[in-house]
Amino acid sequence: MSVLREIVMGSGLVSVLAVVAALVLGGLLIASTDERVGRTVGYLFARPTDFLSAFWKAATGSYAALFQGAVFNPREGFAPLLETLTVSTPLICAGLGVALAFRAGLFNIGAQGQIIIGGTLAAYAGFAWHLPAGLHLLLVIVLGVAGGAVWGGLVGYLKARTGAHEVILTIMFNYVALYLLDFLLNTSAFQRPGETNPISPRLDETAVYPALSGSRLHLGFLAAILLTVAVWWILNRSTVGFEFRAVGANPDAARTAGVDVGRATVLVMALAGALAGAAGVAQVAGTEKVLTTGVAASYGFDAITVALLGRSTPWGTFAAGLLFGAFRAGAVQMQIQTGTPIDIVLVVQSLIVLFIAAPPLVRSLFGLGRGARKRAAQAREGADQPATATTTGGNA
Amino acid sequence: MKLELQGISKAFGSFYANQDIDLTVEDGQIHCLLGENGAGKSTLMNVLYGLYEPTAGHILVDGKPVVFRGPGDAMAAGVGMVHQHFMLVPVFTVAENVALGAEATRGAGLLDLEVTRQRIREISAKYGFHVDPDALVEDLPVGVQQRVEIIKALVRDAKVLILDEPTAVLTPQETDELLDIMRQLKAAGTSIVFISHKLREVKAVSDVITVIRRGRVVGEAPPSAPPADLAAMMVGRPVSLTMDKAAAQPGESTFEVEDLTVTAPNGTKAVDGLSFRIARGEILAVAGVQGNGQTELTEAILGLQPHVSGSVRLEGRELLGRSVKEILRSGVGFVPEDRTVDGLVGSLSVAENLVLDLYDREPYARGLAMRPAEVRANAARRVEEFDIRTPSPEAAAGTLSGGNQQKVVMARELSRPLKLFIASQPTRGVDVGSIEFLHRRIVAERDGGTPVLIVSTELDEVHALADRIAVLYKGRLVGIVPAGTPREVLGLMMAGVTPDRAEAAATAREDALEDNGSDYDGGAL
Amino acid sequence: GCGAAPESSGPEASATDFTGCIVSDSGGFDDQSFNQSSYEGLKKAESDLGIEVKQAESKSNNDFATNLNGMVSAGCDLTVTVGFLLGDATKAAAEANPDSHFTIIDFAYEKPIENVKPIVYDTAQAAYLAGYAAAATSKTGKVATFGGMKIPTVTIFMDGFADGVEAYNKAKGKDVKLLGWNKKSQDGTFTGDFEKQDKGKQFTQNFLDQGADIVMPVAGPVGKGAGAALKQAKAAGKDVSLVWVDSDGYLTAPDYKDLMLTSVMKKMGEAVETVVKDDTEGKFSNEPYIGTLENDGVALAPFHDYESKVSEETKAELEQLKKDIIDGKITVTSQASPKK
Amino acid sequence: MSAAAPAATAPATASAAPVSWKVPATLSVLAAVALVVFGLFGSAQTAEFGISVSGDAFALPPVRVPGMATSLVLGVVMAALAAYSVRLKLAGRPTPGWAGPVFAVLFVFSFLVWVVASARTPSISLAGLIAGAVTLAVPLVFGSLSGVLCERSGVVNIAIEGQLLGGAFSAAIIASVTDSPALGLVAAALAGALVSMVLAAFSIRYLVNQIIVGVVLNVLVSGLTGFLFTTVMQEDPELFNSPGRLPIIEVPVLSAIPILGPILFKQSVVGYLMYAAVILVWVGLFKTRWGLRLRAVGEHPKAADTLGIKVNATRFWNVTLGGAIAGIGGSFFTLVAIDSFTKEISGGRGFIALAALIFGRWNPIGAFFAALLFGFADNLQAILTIIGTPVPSQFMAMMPYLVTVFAVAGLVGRSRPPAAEGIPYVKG
Ligand SMILES: Nc1ncnc2c1ncn2[C@@H]1O[C@H](COP(=O)(O)OP(=O)(O)OP(=O)(O)O)[C@@H](O)[C@H]1O
Ligand SMILES: Nc1ncnc2c1ncn2[C@@H]1O[C@H](COP(=O)(O)OP(=O)(O)OP(=O)(O)O)[C@@H](O)[C@H]1O
Ligand SMILES: [Mg+2]
Ligand SMILES: [Mg+2]
Repeated sequence: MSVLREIVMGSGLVSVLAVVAALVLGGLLIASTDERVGRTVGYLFARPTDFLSAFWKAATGSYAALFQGAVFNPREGFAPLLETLTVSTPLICAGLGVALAFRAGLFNIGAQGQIIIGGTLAAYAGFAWHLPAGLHLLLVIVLGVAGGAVWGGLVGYLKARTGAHEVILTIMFNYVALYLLDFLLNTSAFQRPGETNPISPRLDETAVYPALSGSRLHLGFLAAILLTVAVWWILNRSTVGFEFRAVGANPDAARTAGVDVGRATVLVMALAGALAGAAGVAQVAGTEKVLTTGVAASYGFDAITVALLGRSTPWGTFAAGLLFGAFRAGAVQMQIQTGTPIDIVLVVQSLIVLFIAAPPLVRSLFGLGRGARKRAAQAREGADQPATATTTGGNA
Repeated sequence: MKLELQGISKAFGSFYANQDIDLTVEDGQIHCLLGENGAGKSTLMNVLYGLYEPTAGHILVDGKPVVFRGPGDAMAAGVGMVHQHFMLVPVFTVAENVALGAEATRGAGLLDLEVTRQRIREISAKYGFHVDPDALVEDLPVGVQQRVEIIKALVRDAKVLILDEPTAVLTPQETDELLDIMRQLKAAGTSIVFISHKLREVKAVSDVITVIRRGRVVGEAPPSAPPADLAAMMVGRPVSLTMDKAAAQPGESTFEVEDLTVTAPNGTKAVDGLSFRIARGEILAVAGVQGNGQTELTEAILGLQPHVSGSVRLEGRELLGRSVKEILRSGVGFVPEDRTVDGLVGSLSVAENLVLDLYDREPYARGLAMRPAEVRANAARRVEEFDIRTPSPEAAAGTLSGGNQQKVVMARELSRPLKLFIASQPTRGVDVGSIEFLHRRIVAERDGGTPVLIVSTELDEVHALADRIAVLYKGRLVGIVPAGTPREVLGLMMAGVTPDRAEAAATAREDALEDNGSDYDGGAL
Repeated sequence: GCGAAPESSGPEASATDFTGCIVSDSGGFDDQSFNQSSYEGLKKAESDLGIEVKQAESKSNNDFATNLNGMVSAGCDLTVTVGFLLGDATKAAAEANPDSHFTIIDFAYEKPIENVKPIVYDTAQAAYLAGYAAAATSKTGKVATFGGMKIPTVTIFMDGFADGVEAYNKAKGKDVKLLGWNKKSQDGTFTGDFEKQDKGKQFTQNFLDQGADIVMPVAGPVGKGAGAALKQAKAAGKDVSLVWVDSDGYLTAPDYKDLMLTSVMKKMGEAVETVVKDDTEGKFSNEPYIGTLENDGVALAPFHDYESKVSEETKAELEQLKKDIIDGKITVTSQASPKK
Repeated sequence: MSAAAPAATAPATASAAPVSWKVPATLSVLAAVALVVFGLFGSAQTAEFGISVSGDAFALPPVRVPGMATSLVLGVVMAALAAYSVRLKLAGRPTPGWAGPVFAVLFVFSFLVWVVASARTPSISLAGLIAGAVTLAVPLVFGSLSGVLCERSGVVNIAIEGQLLGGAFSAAIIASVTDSPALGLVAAALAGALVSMVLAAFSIRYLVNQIIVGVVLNVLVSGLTGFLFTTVMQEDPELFNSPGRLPIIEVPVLSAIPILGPILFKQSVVGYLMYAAVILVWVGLFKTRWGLRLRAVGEHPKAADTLGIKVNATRFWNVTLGGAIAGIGGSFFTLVAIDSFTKEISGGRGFIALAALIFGRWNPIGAFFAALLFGFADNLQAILTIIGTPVPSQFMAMMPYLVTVFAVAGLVGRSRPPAAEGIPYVKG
């Protein structure tokens, strides 16, 4: 809804300009460290065209590669787009988890740990048990989602019971989950027979998401779409979602209206964990098909940005997940083709988020200025984010 | 100091909150501003205090034009202001609040609070305030907080003191004391701009009255002008100042509170051994100064308070120990005292707020799924019925004006079959027209046979609605008196004096009180 | 910038049209460990043999397959992959592209793959010598080791080191203690990652507090933390030393060279370069390469500044031990040793 | 004057507070654990605690205590305390404030005796344990002080990690290029301040959600430093990544005091700065005009505004100052701990600092002790793996995080953040 409204309200243009501004800044950075540019700068005044063309080539070359890796290239057609969808799957799932919690006024930094626990259980079910197709995958999914739900729900429970701050709890639980996984991967139950490397056996063929032939895109992406719909339904059409939004925006009023805020806290954290758990499933049963300590990569943290960029709405998160997926997929190609360090993508990504979040800045950059502060104020009021969630200290 | 406002206009977008206002406050004068809700009084004062930049017009101090770029400038020029909503940092001590912005330091920026404490003691002694400089503001009763605000202005040597609705939260006694203080300040040469909706006070203390309507000055009046004339000037039409309702037809007592005790988190008993009953078709109004246990009483009935003992029975069923949801389901309607905190979720739509405590019941939900069509239909009905002024039912509730927000809460709570209706401050910050409407709805609920519990700090409202009046003081029931009990008696009861002694004292006071102060008893304005 | 412009800037001609590529694991090419060593080997091949080099750093495990596919489509003749984590991805890429060659560092397959050459190391052999040397040099009778994470390529160092200390104790009837690793329970002290260098420093400080005077960090960049702690202790007058791993620390971590008793070298760069060279000459084979003391794939680095501090007797014993290991008279065992 | 003026003070009818079972119950459970696990099932070995490190002026002999007996005695004392707390609860009175800390110290001691006595080598250096705890806490303390300043003035600071990392990077590169670690320190402060300024500008000027800005800044700084590390530093480490180290400055005589000497009088400039910063921020916040105004804009910006205080300027500069402090904390990694930069060298410590700041209830001293607790737990687990515990190393590594969860959930509970935190101030 907010995406649509944005376009209608003309901030779609601002979003495009934000991306442009970020790309330009990133391009400056790429070019400024490029070897050829460095050489031409030595005789900048003698022959400035060399410098400029080197500069232009460095920046556009990188971005062309990025595009080819993420969307389309002449050789493979739209195959890269499938890769983008693949990479965005865990981002969307975990992002939904963060967004859902955020709508209920909770800042869930714990997606990382929830992915790990979900992925661990899912993977174990996938390689240790041998079951018929269908049933096996179903069990993998259920266990993964349940694992994430428990890990998230535990935070919700502690918060509801003791008032401990969810930011502290989720940060700590991330570490605990990681070390737990590290421990498990050092036990023979999780290792390949005859090996001592901390890597699990491959999941059974019956336990993994079927993939689109010729690509890595797997059924987990469909799950991500379904989850987006589900989260949209929960938030906008269900009674629990109504509770979450009420609690998130004004816990006092919610309590007065008979909502059990403690129960809502546990429930929303469990659901958030379940979504992150689904991201874990997408990892082990979708792309990697094994369990290692790197199962969560940095998806749990990227999910925060994805959710916030998507203004914590389900479809916004979905779109932001796709955008980030495209960047990740493209970055790989960019690195291979032009040798541009992959870290630059992080820079461009974060610049885009900053610019998109601050329309007045973009407007003034492009000379579209009009009442910057006032519009920013309105944008903020219009944003679907609850006020309480913007503090690290709300004791909802 | 003489203060002149010449041709002041203040626009918010295309809306003019003040238009071409001229106002002169003479040296040592108490100048009163009257006007209904939203007339533009606070806006004008904020302009005067440098918080808003006027769209047009000048301010002159002792004949010389000045420009206030911020409150700092205004304070430097000798203008002090006590805001309608207190501007105190709750977690600071009195001394810290007073020092803020004009701190005494001992070199290197180190605070010298002793200097401030000394000043506070001096001022307290001079005007008879009893303020402990080291008390935390959040622990203080509102009356004392208000004195802190006044001290803040006096410490800064204010020559003109703006008091924006200072009496709204005070007991009659506290109000009298404040009026005394104002007279003393005036005697010491301070000019005062005084804003109040209560004609009794205005008439008692002011030297001159200016009436504002819809952002414009509509006239001046001497303090001797009859109240009905002043009210008509404010609203622009003749107003009936009394609420007429049929006598109550009480049935059996279905709501019984027995020995109710609520322990606050800090260990004090916020409600202490309270017992009373309310019959069907009867309104019991609880009067008392804010902070004497009214909040805790209503919250305890609704199941919002954690440490409660005693018994609360509705139609024979014990409510204590049940969840809020169960209590609401058993037919309790509840209007909390602060609509923005407890009554509404500002970022949700009006339609959603209208089902805030019904969202998971038929017809608004079936199982887990909500039914938006039903929610919308309900909203359309209530908006119509309660005349809620909103651009659309989908508008965020937080964007409505205060009066309309209150109507949303009332509409929600009165729109289902009730066995008990509880409302705290049902018309706080609401304009005359809406007050009339809401009061009629409450009385209608009573006449439908529902026991009604009203909590209000406005004696006018208590008088308008109550069939019986209970007064709370420090969590205890001082007494339950009949509807017609004079406000002086109630005032004394609100300070803890038992009804019989209060009656005696009130008679004595009445004789001492100034001229026509007591013949005017109603007046919701 | 106001130099003169060059007249023409033609592309550097490459000597061959061989493209050598490398895909890192998530440690990246500056991990000061196996990714970096392998990468440097490839870069050396670039300058020595004139091959073209492409590299792809993996940020996460998800990137492995993409990076490998990218390399194949970029026309790589030989792709180096680093670490056991890339095992599955390398296998998949190799099977899908039978005409391309691959070599994987620190991992060997149960069943050999036609076009993948595993490069593995029996690091414990060299670590054994280091453990012996450390035990013989320790004044306090306590030596220590710690790891970054508990993975076989790390613990194999610690196992060998432990055996070396044990061998010294047995030979001399001494009781030199090893802190930070218990070979029997296969557990010990780990900093938890390969990032927090200050933690490496603090851990080393703890070892010193517990009386150790020689420390072998097996933790990539975190090893620098150990160096820093020891340097500080030395400045405070303590007689402490460092055992470096992977490369000869005397050369690669010059900051700490005066602390460097020796290093347990695992010559990945050389191996990579050799494999590349062989491949350019058409001599690629999928025969696993196992670095041992015998083929000098692993080795104890020279003592450099410590030459005079290590007794001749010890040096002779180390020579003998090395010979015995090569001859198979001594077998250094570790769970993590490559299977022959 | 009104004759009937009642004394206008807060109604303070002291009566039975609703004392919760939380404290008595927690104490009872812990006392039982101490008695049974540490005492009855403890090892009878003698535990040895070194309290002097070589170099101390008056080297004290190590303290040796019999494991089981000591734990039993301590356990009995704890049980007595718990019983006292339960009795008070039954009488409707709260447990006195001193009981908690005393109990905590006893418990930690009992725990130490137990683990040390049951280790393979039952001996640890207490001095080293504590000194190491402080060392590990240094960046955390700086980070949480940054958080204190930002959040006390009303701006949520999730960007501590980015500030630490930015500080570490700039310190390394500037100190390398200029050959002056001191300049590196200045650069670190500037870099941290710069990160903070972006946070401040976006959240104050453009009213962007402060959490978004914080999260994104962490990614931005991580990407930027990673990129520059690869493209610049790695190209010529001699020139760009060899900052040299800030010296350890020993105060003669005092540094030789057992246990306290090394932590107070044998530190780098950054270490001393840490103590100075904690004290200065505390004094500044609670005893100066600056602090009063800072807290006012974080609690009730409108009130501050009506008193002529420039809310947004106050926020902006204090957020910037906070960033500078975190930046200095970041320089600890590259100028004190070791002397070079690598990617992600801050390793997530910004988030631990965030936790410490909340745990310490937005108070500099509280945050300091919270960070110290974390450092203590972290160092303790390291030492325990060194002396050989039967617990797997991964579980030992979890210890600091579990201790934090326990402390926050079991003992601290709800904490009250500055009221206006996270809410941009728009005038009028
Ligand atoms: N910041 C603002 N933006 C837009 N409109 C405003 C703003 N402040 C006040 N107004 C409008 O200006 C009018 C005057 O408001 P003001 O607060 O001055 O009324 P008032 O006379 O003090 O009323 P009350 O008796 O309720 O205090 C109202 O209609 C209000 O909605
Ligand atoms: N800050 C603001 N920005 C925009 N509109 C505002 C603002 N404040 C008030 N308004 C609008 O001004 C109108 C009047 O608001 P206000 O609450 O002051 O009215 P009021 O006259 O006091 O009404 P009521 O008597 O119902 O309380 C409302 O429509 C409200 O939406
Ligand atoms: Mg109003
Ligand atoms: Mg007003």
